[in-house]
Amino acid sequence: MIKLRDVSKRFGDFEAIKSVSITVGQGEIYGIIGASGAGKSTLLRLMNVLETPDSGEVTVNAQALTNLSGKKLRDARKSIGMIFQHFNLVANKSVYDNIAVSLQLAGYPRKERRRRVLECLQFVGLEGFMHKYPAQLSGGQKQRVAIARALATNPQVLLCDEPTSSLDPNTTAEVLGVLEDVNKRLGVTIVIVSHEMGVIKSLCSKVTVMAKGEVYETLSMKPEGVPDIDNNPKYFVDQLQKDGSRDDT
Amino acid sequence: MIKLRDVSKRFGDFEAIKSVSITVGQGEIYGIIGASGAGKSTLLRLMNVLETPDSGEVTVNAQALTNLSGKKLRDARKSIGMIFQHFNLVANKSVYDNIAVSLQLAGYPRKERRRRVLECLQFVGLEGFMHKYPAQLSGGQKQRVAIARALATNPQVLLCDEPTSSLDPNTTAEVLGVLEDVNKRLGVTIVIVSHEMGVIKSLCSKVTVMAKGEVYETLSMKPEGVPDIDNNPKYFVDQLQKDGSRDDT
Amino acid sequence: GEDQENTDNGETQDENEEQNQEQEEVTLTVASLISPMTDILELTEPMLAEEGIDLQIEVLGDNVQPNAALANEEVDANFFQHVPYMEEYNRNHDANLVPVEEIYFANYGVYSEEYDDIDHLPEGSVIAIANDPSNVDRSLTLLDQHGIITLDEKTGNYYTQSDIIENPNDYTFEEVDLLMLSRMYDDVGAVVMTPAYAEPLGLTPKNDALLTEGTDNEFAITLVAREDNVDDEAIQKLAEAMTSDEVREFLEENYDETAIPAF
Amino acid sequence: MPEILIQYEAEIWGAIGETFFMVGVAILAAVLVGLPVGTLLYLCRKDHLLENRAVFSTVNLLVNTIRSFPFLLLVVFLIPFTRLIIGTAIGTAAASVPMAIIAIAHYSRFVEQSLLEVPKGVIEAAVSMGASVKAVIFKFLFVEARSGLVLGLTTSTISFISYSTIMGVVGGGGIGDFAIRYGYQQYKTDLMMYVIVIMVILVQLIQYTGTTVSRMIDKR
Amino acid sequence: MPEILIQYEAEIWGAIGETFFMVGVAILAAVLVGLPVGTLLYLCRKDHLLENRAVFSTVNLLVNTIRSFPFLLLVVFLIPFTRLIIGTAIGTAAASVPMAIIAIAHYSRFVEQSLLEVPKGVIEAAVSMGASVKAVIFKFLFVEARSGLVLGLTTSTISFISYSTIMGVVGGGGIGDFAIRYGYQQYKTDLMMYVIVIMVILVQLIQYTGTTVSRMIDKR
Ligand SMILES: Nc1ncnc2c1ncn2[C@@H]1O[C@H](COP(=O)(O)OP(=O)(O)OP(=O)(O)O)[C@@H](O)[C@H]1O
Ligand SMILES: Nc1ncnc2c1ncn2[C@@H]1O[C@H](COP(=O)(O)OP(=O)(O)OP(=O)(O)O)[C@@H](O)[C@H]1O
Ligand SMILES: [Mg+2]
Ligand SMILES: [Mg+2]
Repeated sequence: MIKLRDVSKRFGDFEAIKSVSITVGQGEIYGIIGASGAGKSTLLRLMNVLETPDSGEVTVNAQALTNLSGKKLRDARKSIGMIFQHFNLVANKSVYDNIAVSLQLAGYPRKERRRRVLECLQFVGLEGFMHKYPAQLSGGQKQRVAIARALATNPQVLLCDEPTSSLDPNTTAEVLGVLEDVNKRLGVTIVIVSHEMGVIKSLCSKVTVMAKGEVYETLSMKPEGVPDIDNNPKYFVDQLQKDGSRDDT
Repeated sequence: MIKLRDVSKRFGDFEAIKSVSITVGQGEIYGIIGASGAGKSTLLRLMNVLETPDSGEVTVNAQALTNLSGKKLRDARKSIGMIFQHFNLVANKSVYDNIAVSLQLAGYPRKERRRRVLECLQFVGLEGFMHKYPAQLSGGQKQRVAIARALATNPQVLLCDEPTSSLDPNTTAEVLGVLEDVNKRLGVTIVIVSHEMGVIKSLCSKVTVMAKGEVYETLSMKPEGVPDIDNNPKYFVDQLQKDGSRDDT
Repeated sequence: GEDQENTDNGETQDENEEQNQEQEEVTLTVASLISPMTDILELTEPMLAEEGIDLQIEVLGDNVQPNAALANEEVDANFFQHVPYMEEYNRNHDANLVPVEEIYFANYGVYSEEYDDIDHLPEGSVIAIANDPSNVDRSLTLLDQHGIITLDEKTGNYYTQSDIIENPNDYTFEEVDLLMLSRMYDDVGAVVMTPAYAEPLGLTPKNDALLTEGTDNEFAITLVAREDNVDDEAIQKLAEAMTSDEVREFLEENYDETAIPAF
Repeated sequence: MPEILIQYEAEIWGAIGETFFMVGVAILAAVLVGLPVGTLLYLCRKDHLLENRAVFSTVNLLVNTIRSFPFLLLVVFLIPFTRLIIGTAIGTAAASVPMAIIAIAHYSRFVEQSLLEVPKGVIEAAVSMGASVKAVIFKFLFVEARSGLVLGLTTSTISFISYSTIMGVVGGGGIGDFAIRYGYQQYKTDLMMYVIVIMVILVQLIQYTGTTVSRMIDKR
Repeated sequence: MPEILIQYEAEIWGAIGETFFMVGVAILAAVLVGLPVGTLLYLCRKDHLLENRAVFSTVNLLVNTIRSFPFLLLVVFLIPFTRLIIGTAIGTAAASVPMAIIAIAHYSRFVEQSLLEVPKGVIEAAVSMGASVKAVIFKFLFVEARSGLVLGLTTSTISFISYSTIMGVVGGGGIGDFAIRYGYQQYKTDLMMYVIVIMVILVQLIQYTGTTVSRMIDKR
């Protein structure tokens, strides 16, 4: 589904990605993990050629994106959803419009848009926030809008850059549940960059560890599934009082 | 050290903080946790009156900030460091200057500034990034600059809004180690907003769980200390292969 | 040498001798607008230099400022206007500007690209006239003088279009900048303008104008000074130089019929 | 109302009408042509969506050339063109042609500058959604830059009024020309001051409206 | 070089010198006064650091009033003031006074608008560090808005050149006035076109410099 072949990317004379090759299978949930600055975001941005590689080839859905341009590239991108590390919401559009615009661009029929926007807002628990603007949202709420926007168009591929970095455990579990669901139900291929071990472990069947712009290792594993968490502040109290293990710091 | 008394804050007709009272003791590391949108950031921003409360009183260091203005308020703020959820770096200043400016404002002697900036950059593992600009940094690197900036002036109080949200476990542990250190060595009072249970557990001796703008519960606890983590990509592989418990999701 | 130059003016001889001991040159600043005014002044420069007068020409771009500058003693004289225009300024600003010498008549005329006789100018044609009040007055007066229109009794200082009481051919008057008149030549039925503006189009009052103002009027371009300095020797020398044969020859040679010497 | 204003009431209303006409045409030109031209300048810049050195340089030179002309000479220079499209080179309608040209050159710079302030991340989000250039412009760029665009148009409109005062040279008329001709050239200082007060009120109103609208639509 | 340019070479150089003088004074005034005034407008706005309705309204009205005057009348209006500080109301030095005044009013609007584009978070960071208003301005606002400020000054400078062409009214001279006098008044069309080419080159140079500098200092 997604194939990077010997992809490299420099910023000035800094080599951010050094000849990386990766293959993400159709319908897979693929994790990328690694230290801060390892090149995870850059790698993800190469997958929809938001960052043009200096060398190497990027193939998505059997199309070599690195050779496409203009309308063809745009069409290819329409089937690739992306959640940005810094959300990149349109500050002058309401929550509703931020999601609706992605539907519009994907050519979603006008009358179904509203239903779909509301549905996606419900996935991320923001039903009541339709008319708010990003500046009026908390960090986690912004991130959830970004998730809803990426999910809305039912893309075939979903690129997620730290999709739960601002979310509390409950909301994280909910969002992961949604991702698991679209993957299982609709066969969406998902790539997740995350530094949260728990996120990777619960969803991914394959994980690449990045280090200094290179693939350090790629492992196959059995996803543990998304835990069921009670959406109640009591959960926090219980967790705090419990002498839990701390492998996720 | 920090006292909020019956503090309330509305945005339009939405009540974000509903008459909250909290006391943070001198030299304490105090955690605030809660669901996305619960009001954690707002509460933290009330502590240095970046957000002026609609009612109630904010006292820091025996000074009622809510009654101060002008130079007195500014001076009070100089001893309160803050790490923002969205970093708020100055995009047109280099990493070095972003940190140096806070030293300059705090009246740090000119010739010691350089030494101190380098020291702080070392705390967060960004020695080589001095001359880069924020746009050239990864998410985690930006966050670390924000941390270095807040630490630089040796504030008496440190307000941290999700300080490790973009950091991998190693870097998180490093940063937490630094926080623990300044708390122990210099007696800095620290308030941490975080959704990462591990972060709260390892440092905080008191935690408030927020829900819907109110204090749900406040607990005292024994901090578990910051784990020692090896700064090596192998750590990720080990963690992934291990059948760890998943209480932190 | 200086003594010689000054001896011809008997009455101020003593004074001049005193002045000459300390300083030989007098500076005379004159404000003006465009050629041929500036050309005439330039022509007199060497003549005045011989007399120990350093002539400075201050070219301004607007027809109020030369008077303002003169009244405020920022210049010693100006040369751009006719006497009625000067009087109007005096009235409104309580100023004491006085004419020194009439230099030339700018022979106002009516020109048309299409028609060679004013009678052929069709009903409803557009006639372009200059847009400043004194020239609106002057243009309308010219047309009235030839019976094209009829004006009411003058009530204010200037005629305006609202003073037209008869306009049998229903002409429309478009007011544009003085300098725009020649550029409107092929745009309108007829243009009322001074010869200086007609010249670039190769038009002269004698050969091409349908109607002209002639010299029988009060609109001669005049050298103007203030009451307090009009009798200064330097001003008088300037007036003398401006009415010299050189200037007359220059005008007749270069501005035949377009700037008719008034001296 | 002062007597002199009553006396000239009809003329003043007429002049205001002429100003509105000329400035209205200028605003229209600014929005309909200046906005696209400014957007083109932005898009063709280095590292931007339609990066194109040739187009950028050409349009940039054109805009600069128009802005280099002393306005008076631009008016003269454009006379043949004006005659071609309006049929005459004098009068209020004719005066609108140079007004429109200068408005385009003027506003396009504002547009370019406002668009440069749009955060890169927003454009990236648009591109990642497969937005066409047209969609990027209308659904993202203009949305995110809208308060700057409105403020720029406000400032420009006030400049247009200032430019319109020169249009008396080709018989354009207008309130500024009225002030110059009746007030300044006929030495009716009181009339001039009243007319200037009218202009100040007009400008103040425009500024107020622009500022208010720009604040209202700014959700950042 | 065309013969006519050689013939008028000295005058043209003189005129260029006069333009540089007038525009130079205008730029100085814009930076030394317009920048503070624009910053004051920004700071005194609703929801900003020094929110102050009275100051904002007064300064806003003042700036608008200056911008409302037809430039010619502003020049005339300022004559007594000019005379007071320069000693005379005609000549290049005197012409610089209205140039400076209009430059201040003009650039302060640009400054206000550029500062409005600075993200609120950056100001918050500054405030949280206990920065004085002065520090917020110099260490944060101006730093973050600098590329916009430079682009605005570039656009303004080009406008100042345009304004300077009107200064012939009071004997200010300058290259634009030269073009008007020889080209418009004396119908030396070829000379006029050459002079305009010189102006285009001048403007193009300014724009190029401004754009380059603004891009160089933009690290966002
Ligand atoms: N400027 C604002 N205008 C309107 N509503 C706001 C504004 N700022 C915050 N809110 C609302 O106040 C509530 C609390 O926001 P806050 O940022 O404090 O949440 P939080 O607990 O920090 O959440 P997160 O974990 O997602 O960052 C949210 O529901 C948010 O929508
Ligand atoms: N535009 C740029 N210019 C220069 N260097 C850059 C640029 N973008 C990224 N880098 C550098 O490339 C490296 C990889 O960045 P990237 O954003 O991919 O890291 P990451 O693995 O996503 O880190 P994090 O977990 O902190 O988000 C970093 O060291 C960063 O400084
Ligand atoms: Mg990243
Ligand atoms: Mg928050």
